[in-house]
Amino acid sequence: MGNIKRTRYASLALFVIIVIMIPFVVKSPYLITIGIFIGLYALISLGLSLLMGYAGQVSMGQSAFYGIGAYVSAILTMKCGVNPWLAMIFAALFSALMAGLLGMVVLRLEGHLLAVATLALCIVFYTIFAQWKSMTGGVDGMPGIPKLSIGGLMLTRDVHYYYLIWAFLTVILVFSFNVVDSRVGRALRSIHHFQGGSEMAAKSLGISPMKYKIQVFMLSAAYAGIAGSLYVHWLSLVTPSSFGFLTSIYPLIIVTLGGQGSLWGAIIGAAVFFIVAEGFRAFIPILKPGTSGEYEILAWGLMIILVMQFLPRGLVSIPDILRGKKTKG
Amino acid sequence: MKQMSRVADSKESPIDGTPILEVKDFHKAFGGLVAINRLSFKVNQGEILAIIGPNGAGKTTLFNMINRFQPASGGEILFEGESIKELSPAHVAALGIARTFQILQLFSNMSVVENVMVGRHLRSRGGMLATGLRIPFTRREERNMFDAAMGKLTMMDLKEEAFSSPLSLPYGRQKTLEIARALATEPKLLLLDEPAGGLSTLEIEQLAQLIKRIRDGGITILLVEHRMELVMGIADRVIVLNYGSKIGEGTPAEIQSNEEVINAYLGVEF
Amino acid sequence: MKNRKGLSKVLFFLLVGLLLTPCRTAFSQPPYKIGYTNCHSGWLGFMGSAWRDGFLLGVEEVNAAGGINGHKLDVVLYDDESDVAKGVLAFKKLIDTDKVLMITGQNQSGVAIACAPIAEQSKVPYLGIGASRWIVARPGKWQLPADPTEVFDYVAKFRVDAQTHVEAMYAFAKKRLGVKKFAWVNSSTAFGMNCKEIMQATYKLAGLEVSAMEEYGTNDSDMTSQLTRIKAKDFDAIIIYSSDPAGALVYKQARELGITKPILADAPMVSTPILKTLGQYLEGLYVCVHTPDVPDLNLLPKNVQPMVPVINKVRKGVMDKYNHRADWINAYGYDGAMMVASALRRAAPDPTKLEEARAKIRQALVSTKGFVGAYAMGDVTSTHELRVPVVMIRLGKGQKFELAD
Amino acid sequence: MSIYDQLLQFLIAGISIGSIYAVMGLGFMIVYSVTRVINFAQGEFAMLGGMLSTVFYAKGLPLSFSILCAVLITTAFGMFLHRVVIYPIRTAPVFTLVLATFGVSIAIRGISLIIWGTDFRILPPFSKLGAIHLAGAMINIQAVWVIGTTLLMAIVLFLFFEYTVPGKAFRASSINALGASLMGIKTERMGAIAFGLAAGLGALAGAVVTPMMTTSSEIGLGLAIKGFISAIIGGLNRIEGIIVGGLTLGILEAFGAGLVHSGFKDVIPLLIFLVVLNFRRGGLLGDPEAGKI
Repeated sequence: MGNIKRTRYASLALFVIIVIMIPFVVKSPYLITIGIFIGLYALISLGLSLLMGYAGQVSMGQSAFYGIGAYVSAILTMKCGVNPWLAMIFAALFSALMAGLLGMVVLRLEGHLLAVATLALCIVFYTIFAQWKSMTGGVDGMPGIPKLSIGGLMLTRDVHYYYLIWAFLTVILVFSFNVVDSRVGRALRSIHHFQGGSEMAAKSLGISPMKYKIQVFMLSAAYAGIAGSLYVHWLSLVTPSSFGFLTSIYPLIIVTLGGQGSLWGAIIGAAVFFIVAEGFRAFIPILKPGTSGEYEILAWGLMIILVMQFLPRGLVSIPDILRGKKTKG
Repeated sequence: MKQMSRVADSKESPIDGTPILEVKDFHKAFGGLVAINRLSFKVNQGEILAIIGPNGAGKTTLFNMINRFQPASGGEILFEGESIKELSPAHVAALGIARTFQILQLFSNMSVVENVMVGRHLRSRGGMLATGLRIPFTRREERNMFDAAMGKLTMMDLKEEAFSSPLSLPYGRQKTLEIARALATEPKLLLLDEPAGGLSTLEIEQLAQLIKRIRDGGITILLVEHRMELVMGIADRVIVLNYGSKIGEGTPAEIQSNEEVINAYLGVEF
Repeated sequence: MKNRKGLSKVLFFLLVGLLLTPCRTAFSQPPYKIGYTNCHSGWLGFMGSAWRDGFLLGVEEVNAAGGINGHKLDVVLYDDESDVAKGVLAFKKLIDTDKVLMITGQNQSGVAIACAPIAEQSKVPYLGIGASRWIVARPGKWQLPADPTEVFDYVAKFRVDAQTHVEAMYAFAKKRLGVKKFAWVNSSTAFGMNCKEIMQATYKLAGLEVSAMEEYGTNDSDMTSQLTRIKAKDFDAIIIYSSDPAGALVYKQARELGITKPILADAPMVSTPILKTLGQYLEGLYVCVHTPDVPDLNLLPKNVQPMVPVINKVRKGVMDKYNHRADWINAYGYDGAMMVASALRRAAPDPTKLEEARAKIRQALVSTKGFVGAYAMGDVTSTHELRVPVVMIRLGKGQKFELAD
Repeated sequence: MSIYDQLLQFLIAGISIGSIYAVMGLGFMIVYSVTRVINFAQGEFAMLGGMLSTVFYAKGLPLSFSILCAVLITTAFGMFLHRVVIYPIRTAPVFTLVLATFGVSIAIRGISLIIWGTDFRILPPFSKLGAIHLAGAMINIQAVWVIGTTLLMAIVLFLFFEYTVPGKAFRASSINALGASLMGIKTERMGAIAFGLAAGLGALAGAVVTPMMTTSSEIGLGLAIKGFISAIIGGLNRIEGIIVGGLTLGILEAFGAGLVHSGFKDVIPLLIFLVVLNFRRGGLLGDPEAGKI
C-alpha cells in the first residue's frame, strides 16, 4: 500500500517536472500546440477512462459534453459578457448536469445499447450545435471568443494555454487518483461487470450501481466540459465541426491505446496519439513525396490495428510485458 | 450506533422470541414453473436457522427474494416488523441484511482487503467530491475503513493475504473472505448461501466454528445448505423445502425423525 | 524530450527530402517556400484534391518558366482531413517548423476560420479559399448582407462566398424565369448551411419569397421526402445548394417526381467528378458557373474576355497532366498559384529574412491590381477579396452547356 | 398532391432507405453473433463492393459479372481480415477488437483513397426504366432492386441458418462457442465464415446502391453508423429483427424529414430510439439480455 502511494507521488512529481520543462526545451509554437491538443484530449480521456476502465461503462458521446462545455463558455462570454473563468465553471457544471439528466435515461442500458445511445447523444448535440443558429452561430460558429486572463496578465500565447491546460490536467489527475482509491473508486470497480466486478455482490453490500454510474458519467462530462471551455478560450473560436463523430472516437482510441483502467494510460495514450499522427504528417511526405493525407490515413489505420494486436491492454502494459509478467484484466 | 446497541443487548440472550425476519406465504413462479409455493416462516433474533432441501428446492430463489434481487410474485416479507417487499437490494442491505453467494461473487479487480473495504461502504459516507478533494474527513474515514477491514481479516486470519488478489486464495479461504466482506457491513441478519459447498470435512468443521462465533457476536444467521454435517452441527432450527414448499420444520433432532422429510429427502442420508 | 528528438529527425529528413526533389530548371536563387494545406479526404475531399491539382499545375508552370526572379517555388503540402484540430496543427507546422513565406488553401470554412487569426497573429500572409467571409473579417466585424467593416491585415481571399452566386441566381431567376417564390434545398454540410444563412439574409432584398427550405445529408440516397414536401407548396423554381453528388440526386429525383418547374444550382454541381457520374441526369438544370465552365468561351461577356487565353492554357494543362476536362476548381487552384506567384514577384522578398519577407508579401498580396486568371479577375478590394465573375448556363442534352443569360 | 399521396411517398422513401440500413445491419449481426465484435469495417465492405464493381465495369466486364467479382473479392478480403486482424487477438477484451475493426476501416479507406482517390463512381441502373408512378407516388426502379436484394439476402441467410449444416454449426457457435467447439465445430472457421458472409453482403449492398447514390472512398463510415444503429434497434440477434430495425430507422427518417423538418432527419429516429430503449432494453425485437461490449 505505502510504496504504491510512494511510486505514485514520485511519478506525479516526475510528470509535473516534464510538463514544466517541455516549453523550455521545445520553443516551436507548433509543438506547443500539439502539447495543447494532447492536454485537451487527455482531459476528455481521463473522464472516459474513469467511466470505462473503472465503472465499465462505454461512452461514444463524450464529444457531446466537450461541445456543451465549449458552447456554454462561448455563449456566456459572447452573449452575456460573463467572465471567462466563471463561464468555465458554468461549462463544467452544465455538462455534468446534462450528463446527469441524460445518464438517468441512457445508463440504464448496457454494452452495445449504451454505446449506441451515447453515440446518439453525440449526433443529436452535433445537430443542435449546427442548427440552432440564433444561439450557437450555426456552422460558422462564433469567432472572437475572449481569451482568459490571470490577474492582469492576458493569456494570449500558446504556451500560456499549454501551462494552463496541463495545470488543469494535473489537478484533475490527482483528483481522479483520489477518487479511484477511495470508497467511491471501489464502488465503481465493484460494478465493473466485465472486469472482475459483480453488480449482484455490490448491491448486496448496499451499493446502488445506478447512482455510481450516473455520478461517474457526470464527472467524465465535467472533465470534457472543462476541456471544451479551455479549447474555445484558447482558439477563441467555436464551430460544430470540432465536435463530430471522430471527436467521440478519438478518446476511445486514446483510452484503449493507453490502457483501460489506468489513469496514466489516458495521458500516455493522448500523447502517443497526437505525436504519432503528427509524426506521420512529417515523415510520410519525405518517404513518398507528393502525397497528401491518404498515406497518413492508411498508416494511422495500420497503427491502430497493430497496437490492438500487440498491446491489447494498452501502452501501460509494456513494463509488465517487458518484465514478462502476465497482465491481468 | 443504534443497531450497535441493539446488537449489544441481543448479546445477553442469544436466542429470544422476537422474529427479526418474517416471511408470509411467499410465492414465486417463473412462467408456469412454481419455485416458491406459499412459504411462511420466521427467523428469530440471534438464532441459526438452516433451510435444507434437494437441489431445485428453491433455496437460492428464496434468498434472492429476501434481499430483493428477484421480486416475489406474491406474499409479504417483514424485517424487524417493517415490510421490505418494495425496497431495492441496496436499501435492504442498508437495513442490515447481508449475504454470501453460492457461486462466489468476489471482486477479482481488487485486493483481498479492498474487497472487505467495499463491505464497509454502508458504514462510510465520503462522496465523489469529498474523496476527490481528499478532505481530512475522508482521509480519516479511509483509514478507519482500512483498519476495520484488517480487523475482519485478522478475525478470519486472512491478514497475510490482505494485499494479494482474492483469486490467489484457495477456494475455502475465498468463501471465508466473502463472509468477512458480508460481516463488514455490520449486518443484523446474515444469509449464507451453501457456505459448505465444495469444502473438505476439515474446512466444514472450521466453518461451523466460524458461524457459531458470528452468531455469538449477536448476528442472526439464515443459511441454505444441503451438507447435513454442517446443518445438524450448528442449526438451532431447520426448515425443509421440497419443490418450493415447506415439508418440515423443527430442531435438527425433530427433522431427523420426521417421516415426511425422511421420505422426501433425508432418506438417502440414513 | 521524445518528441523533440523526433522533430530534429523530421527536420533533417525534410531537408534531405527537399534536396532530393528533382528540379528541371537550375535556380540561381534560394527557393521560395510556400505552405499549402487543404482537405484531400473527408466529405469535401474531392474538392480539395481538384484544387490541389490546379494549384500544382500552376506551380509547375511557374517553375518551368524559371521560377520567380530566379527563385524556385517549393510547396509544402498537408492534408487537414476536414478536421479542425488537424487543420490548425498543419497550419502552425507550416508557420513554425516549415517556416514558409506564405500559406494558401483550406476550402473548408470551419478550418479556415480557425486559421485566419493564427495567420494574423503570427504575421504570415494567408490567401484563403474557403467560402465564408469570416476568413477575412475580424471577429464580430461582419453582418450579412453587408461587407465586413474590419478585416485582418494578413488575410486575403478569393470572393467565392455564396452571396455573389445567390444574387446572380436571384437576378437570373427574376429576369429570365419570372420567378417570384422559390423553394430552397441545401446539403446539411457546412457549405450548404452557410449558403442557406446567406440566402435567408438576402432574398428579401432581391424582392423574392421562399416557400420551402429543405436539407439532406451527403450520404443520403433518397430525398423524395423533402421534395414531396416542396411539391405540396406553391413555388416557381427550386434552388439546390450542394457541393456533393447528393445534390445532383435531388435534381434527378425532383424530375422523377414530376416536378417540371425550373431548377437552379451552384457551380459545384458541374464539377468534373459530379458531371462524370451523374451528368446524364442533369439535363435542363440551370447552373451559376464560373467562366472556365463555359464551353464556348467566345460567348463569354466582353468584360471577362481577357480571361479566355488563361482558361485555354489551364484546359490544355489539366488535359495533358491529369487527362480530364478542367473544371472551375482546377482553374481556381491554378489561380491560387498565380496569385501567390504575382505577389511574390512584386514583393521580391529575400527568403532568408523571414519576417521582412512575409511583411512584403502581405503588402503585395492585398494590393494586387488587375489580376487576370482562369477563374478570378480584377483588383483585390478593400476587404482583401478578389471578385470572381459568374455566368448562368443551362445543361442541355448530352451535358452540352448553353449560355443562359 | 394529397396528404395521402405524400404519406405514401414518405413510406416508399423510408423503405428504400431503410433496406440499405437493414443490409448493413445484417452484416453487423452476422459478425457479432459469432465473434461478439461490432465490426466498424462493415461500411468499408459496402464501399469496396461499390468501388470494385465500378472498376470491373469500367474494364468492360458485363454489369452482373463485375458485381459478382466485386462480391467474391470482398468476401475473400473479409475472411483475410478475420484471419489477420481479429483471430490473433480473439482473447483480448471485446472493446479492443471493436477498435481494431475501427482501425481496419480507417486503413481500408486510406488504401481506397490511394488507389481510387476521392472521385465518385457510379454504375448504370440495373433496368432501363427510371422511375414508375403508382397510386400517386413515385418509386425508383433501382430502389426496388435494393429492396428486393435486401429481402433476398435476408431469406437466403434465414434458409442458410435454419436448414444447412454449416448454417446450423454457425448458429451453434453463435449461441455457445465453447459448446460448439466441444461438438467439434471449428469456431475459428466460423469466425472466418462470419466475416466472409458479412463482407459479401456488404459488398453486394454497396454495389446495388451505387446506381442510386454513387459511391466513393468516403461513404463507408456513414453507412456503418446507420447499419450499427439499425442492428442495435433490431436487437443484434435475429434476422427479422435487423430487417425491421433498418426499415424502422429508414421510415422514421423519411417521415421525420417529410413531416417535421429535414434538418433534424438524422436526430428524430435517435430520439425516438432513446425513448423506446427505456421500455425495451433489448432493442425493438432483441432479447433483454443484449450483448455487452
